[in-house]
Amino acid sequence: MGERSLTFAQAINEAMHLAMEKDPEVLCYGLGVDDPKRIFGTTKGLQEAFGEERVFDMPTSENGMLGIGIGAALNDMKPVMVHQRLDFFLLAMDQLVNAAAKWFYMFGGQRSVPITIRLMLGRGWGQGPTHSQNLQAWFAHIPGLKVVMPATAADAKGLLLASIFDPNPVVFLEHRWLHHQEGNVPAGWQDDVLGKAKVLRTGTDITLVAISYQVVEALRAAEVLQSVGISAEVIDLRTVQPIDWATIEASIAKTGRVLALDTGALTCSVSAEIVARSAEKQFSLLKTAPARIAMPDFPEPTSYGLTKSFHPDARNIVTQACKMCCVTEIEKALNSLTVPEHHDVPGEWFKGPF
Amino acid sequence: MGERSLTFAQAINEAMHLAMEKDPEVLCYGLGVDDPKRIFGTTKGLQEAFGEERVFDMPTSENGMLGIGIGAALNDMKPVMVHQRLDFFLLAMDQLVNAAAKWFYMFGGQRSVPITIRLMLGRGWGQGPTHSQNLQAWFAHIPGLKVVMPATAADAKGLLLASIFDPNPVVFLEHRWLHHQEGNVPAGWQDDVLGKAKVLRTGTDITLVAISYQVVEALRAAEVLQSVGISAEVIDLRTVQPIDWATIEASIAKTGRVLALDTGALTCSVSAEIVARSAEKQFSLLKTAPARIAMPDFPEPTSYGLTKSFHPDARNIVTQACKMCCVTEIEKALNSLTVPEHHDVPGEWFKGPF
Amino acid sequence: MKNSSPETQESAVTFENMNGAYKLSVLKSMLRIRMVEEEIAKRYPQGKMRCPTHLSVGQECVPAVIGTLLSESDLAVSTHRAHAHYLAKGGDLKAMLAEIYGKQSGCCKGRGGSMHLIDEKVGFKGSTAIVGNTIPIGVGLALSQKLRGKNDITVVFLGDGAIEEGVFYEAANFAVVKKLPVLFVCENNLYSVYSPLKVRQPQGRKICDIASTIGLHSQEGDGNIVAETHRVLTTAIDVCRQGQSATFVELHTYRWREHCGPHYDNDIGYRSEAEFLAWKERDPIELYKTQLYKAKILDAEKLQVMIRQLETEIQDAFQFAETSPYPPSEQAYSPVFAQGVNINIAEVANG
Amino acid sequence: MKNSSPETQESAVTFENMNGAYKLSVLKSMLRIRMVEEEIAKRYPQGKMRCPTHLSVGQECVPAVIGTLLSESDLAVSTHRAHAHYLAKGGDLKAMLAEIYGKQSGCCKGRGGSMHLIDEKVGFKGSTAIVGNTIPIGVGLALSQKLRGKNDITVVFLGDGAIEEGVFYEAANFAVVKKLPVLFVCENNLYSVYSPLKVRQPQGRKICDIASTIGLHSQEGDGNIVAETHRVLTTAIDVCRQGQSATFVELHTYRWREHCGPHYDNDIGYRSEAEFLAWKERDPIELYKTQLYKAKILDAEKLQVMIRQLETEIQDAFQFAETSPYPPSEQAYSPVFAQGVNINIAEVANG
Ligand SMILES: Cc1ncc(C[n+]2csc(CCOP(=O)(O)OP(=O)(O)O)c2C)c(N)n1
Ligand SMILES: Cc1ncc(C[n+]2csc(CCOP(=O)(O)OP(=O)(O)O)c2C)c(N)n1
Ligand SMILES: [Mg+2]
Ligand SMILES: [Mg+2]
Repeated sequence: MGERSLTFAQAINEAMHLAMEKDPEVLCYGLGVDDPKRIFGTTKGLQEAFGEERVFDMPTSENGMLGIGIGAALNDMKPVMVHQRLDFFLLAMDQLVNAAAKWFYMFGGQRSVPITIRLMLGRGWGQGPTHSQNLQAWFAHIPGLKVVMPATAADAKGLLLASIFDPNPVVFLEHRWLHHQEGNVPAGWQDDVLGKAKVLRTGTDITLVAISYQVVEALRAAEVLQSVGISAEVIDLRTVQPIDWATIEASIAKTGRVLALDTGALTCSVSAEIVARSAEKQFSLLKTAPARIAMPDFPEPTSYGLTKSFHPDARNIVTQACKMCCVTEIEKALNSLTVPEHHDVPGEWFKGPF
Repeated sequence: MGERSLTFAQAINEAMHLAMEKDPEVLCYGLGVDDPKRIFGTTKGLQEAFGEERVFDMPTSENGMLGIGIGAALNDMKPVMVHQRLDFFLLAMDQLVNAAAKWFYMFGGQRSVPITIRLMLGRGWGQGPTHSQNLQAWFAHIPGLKVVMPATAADAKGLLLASIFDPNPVVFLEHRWLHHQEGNVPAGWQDDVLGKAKVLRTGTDITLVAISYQVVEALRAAEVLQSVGISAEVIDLRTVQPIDWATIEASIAKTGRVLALDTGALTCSVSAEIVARSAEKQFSLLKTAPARIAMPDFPEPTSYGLTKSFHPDARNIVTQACKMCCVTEIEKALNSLTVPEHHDVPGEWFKGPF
Repeated sequence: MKNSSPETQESAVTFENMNGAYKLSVLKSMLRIRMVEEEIAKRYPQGKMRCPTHLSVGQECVPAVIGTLLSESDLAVSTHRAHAHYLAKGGDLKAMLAEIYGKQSGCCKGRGGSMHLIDEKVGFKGSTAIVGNTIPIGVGLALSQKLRGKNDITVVFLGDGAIEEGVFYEAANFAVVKKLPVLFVCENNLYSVYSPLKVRQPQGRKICDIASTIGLHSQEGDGNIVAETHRVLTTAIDVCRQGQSATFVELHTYRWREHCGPHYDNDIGYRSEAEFLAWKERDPIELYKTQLYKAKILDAEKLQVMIRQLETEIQDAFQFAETSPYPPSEQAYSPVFAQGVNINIAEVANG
Repeated sequence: MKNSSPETQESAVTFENMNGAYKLSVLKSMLRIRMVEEEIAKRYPQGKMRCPTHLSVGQECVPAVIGTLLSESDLAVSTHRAHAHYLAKGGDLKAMLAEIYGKQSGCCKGRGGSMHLIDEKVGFKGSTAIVGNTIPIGVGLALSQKLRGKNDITVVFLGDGAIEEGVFYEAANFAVVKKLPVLFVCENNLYSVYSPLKVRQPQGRKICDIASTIGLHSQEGDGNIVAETHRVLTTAIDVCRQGQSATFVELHTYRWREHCGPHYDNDIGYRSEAEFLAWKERDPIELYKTQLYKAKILDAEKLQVMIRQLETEIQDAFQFAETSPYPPSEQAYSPVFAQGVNINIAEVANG
């Protein structure tokens, strides 16, 4: 199986094609899955290849339409539901939490709900308070949901396939700033599993546990930290429910320092869970206080002016890691980080409006 | 102002009467607020005293009806919405999160949403997976919501008054097993503030940070811990958003040990936040690993057989606290705890069905 | 009775020319539901069924009739008040009672209780405790049936209160857009808990009219009269099964006992004793028995035999439930996730 | 045009006998909206308005007309596509543009952007970006108006897509149950993003019929023709203000430019250029101008003066927006909670 460079969005698209070819019971639906934009290209060609019965648009009825997917899943279909923004999906919490998450356990383990729900997380270009929420902590808090947050193109493909064919409800969270990122992606079918983290960079001084877009920032930070003598291990968590504690613990056992990096608001976040658990279980191994970097406990404002330093990035990671490792050359490290011209776009090619 | 013994439910009822008398713009609505049972007695006499315009039943339309309360609040009314189970309220997350929580910030601080939402948390007598969820962590995770969890009758009254007259949206969480608990409640108006914890018992060896019904268990545990020489400080958090960090930190500075007690599922819980923050900010003061006791990451099963040891209680607290304080007489301590005849009722008077 | 587009002929097989055995089977189903519910009511105060429990006494006609009209490959979902639907669809009585008692042998192994019933073997796909929650799920089942190209239908049981949930409107809209083989069966018993219709829905507005305007083939009828219920349901099922339209029926009926729990509660003030007595006069079982007596299909002896059979079955089932063991408490920590990979097609198609 | 119960007489004041000044004010309002939107479209590609932006070009008639029929104590809420509603209700143009530019002087101090507009001074209570989100909020505003016993009404602007949200059905139901003074104004522009009505709602089912069956006083009309829009809206407002019924109007219209953003997009395939051109033929402004010319209310010079006035106002406003400073980045951490205690009545009534 050769490797090709694909964008994250293309990798998602490839996974969808593979899944729908492999299994006629895979469906794909959601607002815009068959429109000219095809969900940032991720659903391209699906309706042409698999027909209008399996790939369809829907009314703006988020709760009802999730329930309909659940029903289909209870009769052995494997629906993939798509929302262009996670925020719209707040309308569907009853079906998600009271039905999908509980069905398998509550009905005595007889019947699970093999649905996958793709949610895009926004940020930048004035997405603002109701188009940018990163609520992975909500989903992770609910027993019975799997929650997947890929950071690379290869994982986008592998983990989406694993999600679709996982017998449980999976919330699959795609950060919009990852969609255009390129990476090597093996061709053809890929076997991956949910619940395994990946060590993307090994190190001995500090463990950076990152999710989704923060993996990009963590890798940038790790590079720079190297230059001031800090060897950072970067863990890409990949799924936040279940969390791969074994990988995290092994790393902390080695480094004695942990910094959790989140894209969600701080309080009761996934990063809170990682810090809490590390403190509880590995207290005596910790050389310094565990720490986390997450979004501030504020809605995301819209203005270019207000978002300037709103999203913590490699700079914050570098600063915090230096402090934790008692390295004083913070300014030196920061200076070697490149700063994009505009902080609110994933690349200069982005011109809005959405 | 004299003190009388009232139940928690009576205290709520008294607060509602006081609030509605004081301010004609206070409304009270929700399924059953005017029915014969009057929400476990908490809305007794309100419709008789304040009329059908201010106290009203509603259609089973949770999302719409929350939005309607928000609209009224935006025009200076102070609605108190009631749900007999938190679980029903999952239908209303869009209005709660995308409108109520964000309005003040997102519209430039011009207009806040003075609504109070009373949600009952269930447990016992087979409430089961969809009638017993304790989702305070969800609410605490959302910037812009205040989240109140009283544990005593006096606080039920004082904090409900403070919630109703707080200019922000408040989620007010009542544990059903507290409704019948009695306590001294000052008569008449009470001034209280949201965001202040209370030290219910002072101690020097370990800090128990408890919320809602876990305060009852913490106090039981503290009593028993005393008998094996452990002096436990019990903090009743009272509000989980904002959290009164000053009180928690002062206590930990004294005891060097913290055990957080939650009624919600473990992962990404309020107790995770407390442990994480303690580890981050007070690492060097901690004598032992911080810990938490919360619900397991499972839906609550219905069966009497399955719930036997499902809810962590004073026994678990005693065991954990002894371990943290290196006290070995755990058995002795546990033996002095009384065990109720049935584990699934708040008292033997309870005969179902709801 | 209102009959909205697409227009359909009445089903050829009317209730009147069904044979006596069939008619007796409907009676037996009604009696069975009544006797089970009454036995639960009798035993509930013993404190061994420790979960919220909603009885269908007075509402037996609709479930009993529809039960005889569905095949096992048809599917059904229901609500908090599901005992009757579960039994009528062929659900296992023992497993239901054991579930209410919280036992290992229960249909959910004790995890769900009275409000969560399931019997996959007979197509009873589940009842849940959140009002409206199973409505879209039923529509999704119908979607899967349509995609499979089979002739099966899904029945969604719901109450008059559930009509108020936006999810009903959303699910119904989609069912109409896609012409799904779903049949909504609304038992309008006038109340949602203690709330009468008038504080929840505009006075004079009919539920079946809302359904009809949404685009469902929609009818109403007297849900306490077997022949009428049969007529309405056969038409609806025909339309539905032939793929003409998603369908809706509103059947008027009345719950005798309290909303949740075993007692009568006409004394507490939300409804009058007189109203209750008027409906009790219209007991669906008594009305039907009278009809069958008149038609000489039933006589006192046949009835006695039937009742005795049912008594034995029911006592046995309670015995089973009461003597079954509780699940061991560690089973509370049974997996929340199903294991394995869920691939139907063995061949990897690509790559 | 459909007129459901309760029956009402047409408002005495018909559009035809309104005076010329009034008629010109409607034109000016329409032109103002058009010119603002076109100027946004022109400047958006400069990359200084950095937020999702939905324009109302082609849909100016409905907002312009209703704007002239409301008083300042009437309230309104709207959607993602709110510029026109905000302006017509009297919202501050400078504050709106500054908001779209993310400036400190914006109506939300830069926190909301194009989709979140507010002008409390004129009763524009807010627009939000989640489809359907403000619908129940508008009904709640109407509830508060009714409780206060004033004669005010609340207008809820919504699109044809928002009709599909269950919350519309829930909110409308409650408005009917309580006879609230709310007027739903649905601009049916045939699309929700790129999705035509037929994949979302049953073909042949009218939105105003759904509203009518729910119990709203319901009418439809051509939303590109001022006189008709005026007639429909005056009736609706009368019914609403007199407390006879919560009301609904469906007005047919068309969005010219892309769903979100400044461009035309008839080439990308979700709708045809021919469809667009047919609607462009029915440009509400051109149709109205022709009518006014014919009636000799308007002439080329008057129009020129009007346009020049508007140009000056609009250029000034853009100038204001572009030159206003961004909020300092620390303001991102402005309080999420309002301070203080919120007690209207100074006296403690008890204790
Ligand atoms: C979303 C939600 N809201 C409220 C409740 C509380 N509740 C339980 S049963 C019920 C009554 C529903 O009435 P209806 O649909 O007419 O069914 P019936 O009880 O009459 O059979 C209500 C409101 C609930 N379970 N779920
Ligand atoms: C709950 C929700 N679902 C989906 C979206 C994405 N969305 C934004 S605008 C829009 C179209 C709504 O159509 P309509 O109500 O007809 O308004 P129009 O854009 O035509 O003015 C959609 C689906 C959203 N913002 N909120
Ligand atoms: Mg009912
Ligand atoms: Mg539209």
